[in-house]
Amino acid sequence: MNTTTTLGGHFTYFVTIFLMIAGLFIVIARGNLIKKLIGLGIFQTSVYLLYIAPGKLVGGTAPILSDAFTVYSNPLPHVLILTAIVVGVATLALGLALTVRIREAYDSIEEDQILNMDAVPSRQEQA
Amino acid sequence: MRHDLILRVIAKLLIPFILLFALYVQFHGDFGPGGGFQAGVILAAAVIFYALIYGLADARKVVPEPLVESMMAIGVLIYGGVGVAGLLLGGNFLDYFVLDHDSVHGQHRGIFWVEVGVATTVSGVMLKIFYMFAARGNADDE
Amino acid sequence: MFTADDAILAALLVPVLGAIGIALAHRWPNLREGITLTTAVALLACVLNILPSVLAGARPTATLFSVLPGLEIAFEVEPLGMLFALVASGLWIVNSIYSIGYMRGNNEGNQTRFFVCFALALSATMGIAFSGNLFTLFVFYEVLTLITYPLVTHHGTEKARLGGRIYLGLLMGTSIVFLLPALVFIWYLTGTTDFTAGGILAGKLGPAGLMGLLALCMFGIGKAALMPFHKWLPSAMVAPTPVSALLHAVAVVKAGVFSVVKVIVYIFGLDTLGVSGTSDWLILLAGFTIVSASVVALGADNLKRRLAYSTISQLSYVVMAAALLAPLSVVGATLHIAAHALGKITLFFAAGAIYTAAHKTEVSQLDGIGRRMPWTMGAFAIGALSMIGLPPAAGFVSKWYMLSGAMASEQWLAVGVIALSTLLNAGYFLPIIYRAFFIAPAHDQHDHPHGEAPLPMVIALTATAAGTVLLFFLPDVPLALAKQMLGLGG
Amino acid sequence: MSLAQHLPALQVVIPLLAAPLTVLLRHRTLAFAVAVLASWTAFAISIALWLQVDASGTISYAIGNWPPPWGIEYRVDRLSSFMLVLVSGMASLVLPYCRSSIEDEVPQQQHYLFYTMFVLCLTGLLGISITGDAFNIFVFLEISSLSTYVLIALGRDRRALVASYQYLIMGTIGATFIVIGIGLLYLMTGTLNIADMGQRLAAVQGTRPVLAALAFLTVGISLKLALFPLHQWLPNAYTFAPSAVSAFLAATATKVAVYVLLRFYFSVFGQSQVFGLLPMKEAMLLLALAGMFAASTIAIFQSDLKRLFAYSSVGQIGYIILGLSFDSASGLTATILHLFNHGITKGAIFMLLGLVALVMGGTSLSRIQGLGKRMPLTSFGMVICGLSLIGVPGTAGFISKWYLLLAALENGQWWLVFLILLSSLLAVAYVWRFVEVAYFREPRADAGVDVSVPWSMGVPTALLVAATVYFGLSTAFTVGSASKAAAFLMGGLL
Repeated sequence: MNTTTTLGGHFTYFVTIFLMIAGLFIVIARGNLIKKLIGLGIFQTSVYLLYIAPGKLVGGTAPILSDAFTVYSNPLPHVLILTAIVVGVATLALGLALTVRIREAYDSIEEDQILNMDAVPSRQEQA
Repeated sequence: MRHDLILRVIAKLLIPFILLFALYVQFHGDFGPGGGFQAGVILAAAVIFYALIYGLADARKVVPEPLVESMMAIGVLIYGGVGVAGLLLGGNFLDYFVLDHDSVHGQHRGIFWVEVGVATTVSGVMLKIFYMFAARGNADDE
Repeated sequence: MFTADDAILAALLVPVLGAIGIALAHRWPNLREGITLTTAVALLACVLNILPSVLAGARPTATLFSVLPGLEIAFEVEPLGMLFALVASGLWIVNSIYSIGYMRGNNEGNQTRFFVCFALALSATMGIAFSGNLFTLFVFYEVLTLITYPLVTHHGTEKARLGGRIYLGLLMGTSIVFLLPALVFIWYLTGTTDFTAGGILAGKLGPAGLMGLLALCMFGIGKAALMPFHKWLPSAMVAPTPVSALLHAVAVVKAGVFSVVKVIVYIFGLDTLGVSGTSDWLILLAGFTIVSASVVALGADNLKRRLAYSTISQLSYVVMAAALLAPLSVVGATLHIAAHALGKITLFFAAGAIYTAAHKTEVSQLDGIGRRMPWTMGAFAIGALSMIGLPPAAGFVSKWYMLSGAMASEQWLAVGVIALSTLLNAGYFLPIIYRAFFIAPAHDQHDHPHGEAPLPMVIALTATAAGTVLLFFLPDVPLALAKQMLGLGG
Repeated sequence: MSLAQHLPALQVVIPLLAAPLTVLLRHRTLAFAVAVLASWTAFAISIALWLQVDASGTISYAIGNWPPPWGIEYRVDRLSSFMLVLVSGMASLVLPYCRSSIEDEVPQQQHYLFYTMFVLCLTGLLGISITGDAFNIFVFLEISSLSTYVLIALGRDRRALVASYQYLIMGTIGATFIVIGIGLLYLMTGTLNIADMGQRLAAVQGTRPVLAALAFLTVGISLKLALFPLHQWLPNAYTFAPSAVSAFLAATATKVAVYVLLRFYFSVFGQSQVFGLLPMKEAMLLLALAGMFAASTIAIFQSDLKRLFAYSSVGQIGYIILGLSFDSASGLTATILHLFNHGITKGAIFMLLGLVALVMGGTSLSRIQGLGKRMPLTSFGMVICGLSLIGVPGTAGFISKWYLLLAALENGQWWLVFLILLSSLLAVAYVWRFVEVAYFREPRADAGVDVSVPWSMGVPTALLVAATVYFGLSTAFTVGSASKAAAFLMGGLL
């Protein structure tokens, strides 16, 4: 990483925070189930960046032992994030699968419409 | 499915190479970039490609659904098997060192089988997801 | 060999076994009632088995298990508990006989549930009576509340449920919110909750702390019906009369005042409280409860309601007598537990008999009823005399001791309260007797001609009335127990 | 090399391998057998581990023989062994129960997948409890969460899908917050091993990234454990999930999340940092109280029993966090005790509700009128468990409440003693709603089918109800484990 603690030095952190907030905002503010999942994806992406960026050394190379190189990037974050990505993919797949089934059951993927639809039958059930 | 000749021919040409590439990525994973995860996805991509061109029903004949499900399970079992093998041979769980008389060989052997397991599961999962989503839309046609 | 220690556990177990037997025999009412009576007699036998050794100064003990260090379910029979157990188990027999007559006479539903819960309530009562520490007492206290809940709501009507809610809410609420923290605090201070002669709190707390803790205990024991937590008792009047008898005489309120006396004598210690003078407010509050409850009773037309408020006032006699901290008055308090039990159960039996035979519930309807039900009203009169504190009834003895204690400790306020309330008691009981015997029944009554209630009920109420008189002439056993409790010598 | 040495690995590996086996077998009876066998084995292992830890202290197991802190370490200490017993014990009771319970709640052809997901969920929860690696916690957390989402979505009602989706969104946000926290900690310490992290963190104590990590972790885990304002996912999820799933989740999922919180607070950050540098005590106290009162009050007004008890769970989590906020050994003991005691109580309640749903066809209050006559034993069990929720002596709930009160007294917070007890009165109110409807209303003519409760459901339920009473009377195991675990955590890294 750069030695200076300027805006440039913290560049990746700013991107990270931007993605984090943008993603979270989409999740909260959008009622469309698919858009929510997209927001969730963006939110998770910010974490990937958070892990990967500090592991990169300027001029460092992949950690494959060779006499030609002395500076290596930290490989551990990559491994971790590979796992996190897999988890993210699984979450996304599951989320989409649920969305498909919700659409089949409700004929809508708008959160407020779905909640409205359920509010009525539950009252009838009570009566 | 429409009979798109060009697509079909190109697909037939490409798919064997995709499969071969998957195997290359798989087995080269020990020494360079690659490994079971990527290989599994490429393997699945080949089948998905086939399904896109020849239709889901045909793809199901090539790689039937029960096989896909079994692949998911078998992969995990292979992975777990390696771990348990280490255990049985006197090491800790997932201990590669004891898989062969020489510890470096043991590591090779261990990582090889783990990668096989990963590839199997990943391609299984990818195909399963594809099948399930693809089948949903066409539920009426079938 | 069946030792006194075994008898403690037997006394707990016998009613439970009886309850199981009753439940199993639900198809054959006669067998079921037979089991109830057998169990009651067996229980009394168990309790009597312990009596000689306690009178001889022994303290039979039994420990079931330890929940936490210093917190165990343990039993120790001391004189006060012995007396309470004796009263409860003895009255259970009478009450069972009466219940059989009442439940059948009124065609009540769910009779099996009734008798099962009754038996279980007795087991819980034995647990309270024999408890060796405050924790055990608390556990069985809660069990008793829960077990009697189905009895209170026996009819299952909206009114019964409401009554049940108040009953449970007040009793459980006070015990959880006040008694439990007191229990935790006592354990936290001393590492034990054992009932120890002379108390366990000596020197552990300043006057303010002691006062707070005493308040927590007194209000926490909601069963003692100290105002302002007395409402559950009138609410529970929706229950069938035998249940009212159980609540008022056999178990529940007695468990309350028993706990009060026990906590004051064995947890706080008379000396500890006496030195700090922290129990004065309790005398005031109890005095207030006595007088105001009597006033309410004076205005109540419903007979059971009048009896309920009478109970509230009588209970506070016990609380006040205990709070006086004079040994004589504590003896009086102890005796009053027995005396009030016998007297009040007679009154309730009579009220139930009137309801069963004549279907009357209001005082104003009782004109001339003494001519039709001489036994019942005769017993009622004796019970009333005991409540007022006139000879030849047991109430006189206990009141005598309380009054002597109050005078000895120069608590003139207490003396005044006792005198005033005696007048009030007379004021609400004597008119009933007067109406029953000396006013001719109104002629335009459209009720059916009736005689006495079913025989089992009459037998029961006659027996308790006789007991009330007997206790006046022969108060030896309770007196011996009471004196032994305070170490005054047998 | 004896097998006993590998118990920590086997604890997770056996359910992990059982999961693909159930897929491979594709037959619901065989899958059921495998799952039950795996859970029972896991339970046996957890008991063996508990005994081992109790006798000789923390066990460390290096996966792949890579020594910690480089490799992944499985670490069984007093707290985690206690959690393992809870989780695997609940699984081994709930799994046999599943077979009849999901019979008509889940489509038949999905039964084997149900067991797969259940066993995976078990794997995840056991993994969280046993691992000594921070990132590994996240991975296992996601394994358990993902399988939980699926299990909830299997519910009969279409609202189960929405509930599952909402839980997925909330849960993923929570998990991502946790990874961010772990990432920040990794950046500051350069290690992922929890024990190592705890030691190295001393050098950078109180720096801003570390405090940020603390905040991220707290929020993330609080989402997972349904701390009061972050609890929205819980009522729907518990209400619409299949009964067996509700029972298992109620007993374990939030409890394991609390474990993660304790793990990070005491093993990584250390008590002084958590409670010294930030006003965590006050914050937790407020949130716990808010949860205790608000959620319990909401519970009173529910018309469906599952939802009622789901809200009650939120309230009870308040007690758990309240114990933590005391920052004292007895407070922590109360927390750990209540984890266990509330776990078994709520598990029993949801299992009983499963029986009710089976016979009466639903759990809404209007449907279960007269339950006391129709299902006397089940109703009686509900009353016992209800008493445990209230904290009546003789039940497990009393013991934890006792310690909670004791902790409040030690801190001299008298007002808190009364608040705790007042909130118990709210519990009386919602439990009594059930009692009145069950015992004082006549059964509805149309409700209920003529089925008897199969023994495979009745026996595990009865066992758990009995456990609720047993642990209220014999506390050697629970209080012993909890107080030792608390002492262990307060003592730092031993």
